[in-house]
Amino acid sequence: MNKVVNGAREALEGLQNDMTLMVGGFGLCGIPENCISEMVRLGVKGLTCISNNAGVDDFGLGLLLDQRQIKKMISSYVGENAEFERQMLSGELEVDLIPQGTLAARCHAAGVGMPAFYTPAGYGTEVAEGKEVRYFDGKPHIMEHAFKADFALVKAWKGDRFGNVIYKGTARNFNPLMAMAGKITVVEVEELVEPGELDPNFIHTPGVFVQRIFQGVNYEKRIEQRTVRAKN
Amino acid sequence: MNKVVNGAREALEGLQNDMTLMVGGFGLCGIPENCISEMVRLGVKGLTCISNNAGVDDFGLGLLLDQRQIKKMISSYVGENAEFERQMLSGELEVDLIPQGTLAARCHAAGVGMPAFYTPAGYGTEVAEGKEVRYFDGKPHIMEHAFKADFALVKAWKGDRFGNVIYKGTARNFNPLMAMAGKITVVEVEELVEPGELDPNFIHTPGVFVQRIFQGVNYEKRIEQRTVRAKN
Amino acid sequence: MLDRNQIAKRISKELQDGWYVNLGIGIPTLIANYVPEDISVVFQSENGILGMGPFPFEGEEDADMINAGKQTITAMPGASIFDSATSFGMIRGKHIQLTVLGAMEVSDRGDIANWKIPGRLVKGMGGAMDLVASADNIIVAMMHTNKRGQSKLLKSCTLPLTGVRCVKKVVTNMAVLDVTPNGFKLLERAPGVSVDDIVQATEGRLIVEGDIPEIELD
Amino acid sequence: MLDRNQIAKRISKELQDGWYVNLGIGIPTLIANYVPEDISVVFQSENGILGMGPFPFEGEEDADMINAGKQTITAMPGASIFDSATSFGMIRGKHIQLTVLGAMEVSDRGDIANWKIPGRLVKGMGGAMDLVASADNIIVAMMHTNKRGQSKLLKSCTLPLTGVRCVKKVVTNMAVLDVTPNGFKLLERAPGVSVDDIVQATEGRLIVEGDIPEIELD
Repeated sequence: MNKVVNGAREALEGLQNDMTLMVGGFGLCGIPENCISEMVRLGVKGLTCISNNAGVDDFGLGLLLDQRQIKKMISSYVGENAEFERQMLSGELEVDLIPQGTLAARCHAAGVGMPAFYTPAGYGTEVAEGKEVRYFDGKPHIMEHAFKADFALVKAWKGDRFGNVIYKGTARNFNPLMAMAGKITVVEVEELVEPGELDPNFIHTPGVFVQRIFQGVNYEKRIEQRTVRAKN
Repeated sequence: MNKVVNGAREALEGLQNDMTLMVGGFGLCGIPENCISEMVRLGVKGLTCISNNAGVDDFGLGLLLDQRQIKKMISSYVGENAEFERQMLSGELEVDLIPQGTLAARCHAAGVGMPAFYTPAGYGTEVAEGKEVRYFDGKPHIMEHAFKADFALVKAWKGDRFGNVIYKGTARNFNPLMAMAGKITVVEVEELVEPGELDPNFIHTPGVFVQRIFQGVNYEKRIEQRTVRAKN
Repeated sequence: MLDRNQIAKRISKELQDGWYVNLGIGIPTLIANYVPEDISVVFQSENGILGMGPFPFEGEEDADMINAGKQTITAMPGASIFDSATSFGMIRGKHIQLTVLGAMEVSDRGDIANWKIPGRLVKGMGGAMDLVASADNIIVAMMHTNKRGQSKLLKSCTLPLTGVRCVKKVVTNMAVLDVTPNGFKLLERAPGVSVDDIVQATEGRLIVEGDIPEIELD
Repeated sequence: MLDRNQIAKRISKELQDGWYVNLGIGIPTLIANYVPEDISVVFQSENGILGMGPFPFEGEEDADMINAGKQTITAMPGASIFDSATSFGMIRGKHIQLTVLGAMEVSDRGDIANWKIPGRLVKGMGGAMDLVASADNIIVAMMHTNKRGQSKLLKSCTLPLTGVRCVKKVVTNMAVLDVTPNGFKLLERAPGVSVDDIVQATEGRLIVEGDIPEIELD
């Protein structure tokens, strides 16, 4: 068993216009930088991206927005870049804003074969419009559905050729959830290791969920809000 | 913050007759031996136990069955002990058999505040009787509800006084799910460590889910089916 | 009148030993600076960490360690890291004892609006809708009135809602108020602010009973 | 007629390189002994491990390492361990390419009964209902007839069902059959077993088209 491919180009084979993608990361933390660059190079258009955020003007999904490759964003928080705002206000870009926990749960549900579930998040708000409302223990909940995605693009720390991976720090975020949910899950890692090097007891994403894995290159890992305190 | 209590007696304070408990473990692997012994000593009666299995005649939940402390078992697979069979056939013991994945998902759902979800497991069988059926993508699913439990009794490998814990090998099984789901979650560990000793990146159950933790004693860790191959 | 830091300091008095706490962006973030020394609380950041510590020392920033505001952070001893589904599982599952959020409007039934102003650019609700729909204990930290002097404590919210009947307490620059079935109940007033000032600045139903003490900050 | 080991060996020919496979108790367990040398498959045990290896050497048993049959096991390099919810998440989410189960009865529509006999002690379905409701590729390994010589391949199951319309293939001591919309389709027959023998031993609708080859085991 060998899921290792030779870089982003091979990893994204089959990625086509108008597909739906899950893209891991929170802000610019834990985003699949190599896959994003490759998509810019490929020039695929009409993409629907399920991703918590939409990058900044010159990094992350902002690079795809800049080339007008994204038709629709499904996110919980966006608009940290000017081109995004312009496209949203002009109507070029569809934006579906959903609660962050619901976003996470809909990815997870897709991965674990649960087509629908009930959550209290969004009840009584415009998020609930058109959705089934149901009371459990006297409390209103709305029904939400699992996502579907042609590709899930995931960034991890280390992984082996069986596709077992671990994440580092809060770069974990949506990545393990999306890894479970893609029809084709692509993981780019900072370090490819041999099977057996990762402790079976501490695997974040078991290889069964992963179809393709490769060692990424030239990670920039940009920091959005550098906040520090002075050493005295 | 210190969730450490001084052994099983203190950990089970407030446990009363007729309560509903989740009890971790798969077979005899990863069961909370100290808590079970303490319940025998306490003599609490009328318990409803949510646990994948029901122990054997002289170990695990079998010890509680022997003292007729259990009113109802909610499990996926039982009957590996004679006293269980006798009580079930005589009608002394109520038994609710549910699919193993549904058992796991109902624990998980309780922990993460999802009151209900849809699963294909059990459709068309007696498990689905009286339950809502719904089609997603043309495939029938049944609605299942989150459990509720007064106590969750969990066995882990190592834990710190914040309640962060890790499990070892397949002794993990239902334990992390139940840990998330108890009104009061009690964890017994083989080794209590200082906060900071467990790598934050590899915690199986974050302390937020745990109310009480203690270092267990005298673990027997009995093996149900000792299968080996000869060394040549 | 309280300033932003004083609002945060007043809310810090609500903290209890052993609580897990989620602080929103803005004034709520400042609360971490005022945790009483004799208690220990654990801060959750909903992007996936419990036990968030202070900002890193200069030069020690780690791009893989950020909070929900995308700021670089550190982890305390005993911290744990997890994925976003588990993080919101903690929230929906009511494992977090206190959530403090900012708001644009709060109604006297406890509705909150803090994510969208029609006609303006909408950035999204982030985790706010999950937080307010789930937590049993929600405190709103905000100014009592907007820049035009209009009350933000209303009979009904005029902006799109983030959640309904969820806010338990409001701490503003003028007052501390509980949300009760009969409206806002005035508990404390800021130094130099009269009950009359608060009545004037509150559009929603306001209950004033007996003597209203001044907010104590120390 | 095939014996239990030969049934397992025949099923092992269905394995494909890179597949994740869940083997039930009984005959299915034996399949692990016959994986062709030129392919690599990963065995899942639904109590929470992928990459299950052989039994441990004597003296190296670990009470914390068991399979769903509660037998002591080892882990292969590249194994991973996870909780029961994740384990059945893999199953429901269709990440497991092949499930092989034993059965008491199979119907010609692909219904399966393998967990309960009314009047006898019921031990429970374990993970079987999740497996059959979820997997796209389910092979049943069983004897063609019961001890009284009655067919276990039926028009309709008489026992309480484990799952409906889910079985894709049946391998028995007498034959290999696909489950099609029109019933069992005979693919191969065991050495020494005639088509007529199989017709006699099959109560459900049986399709026999053309020449039926003998099962090849090597």
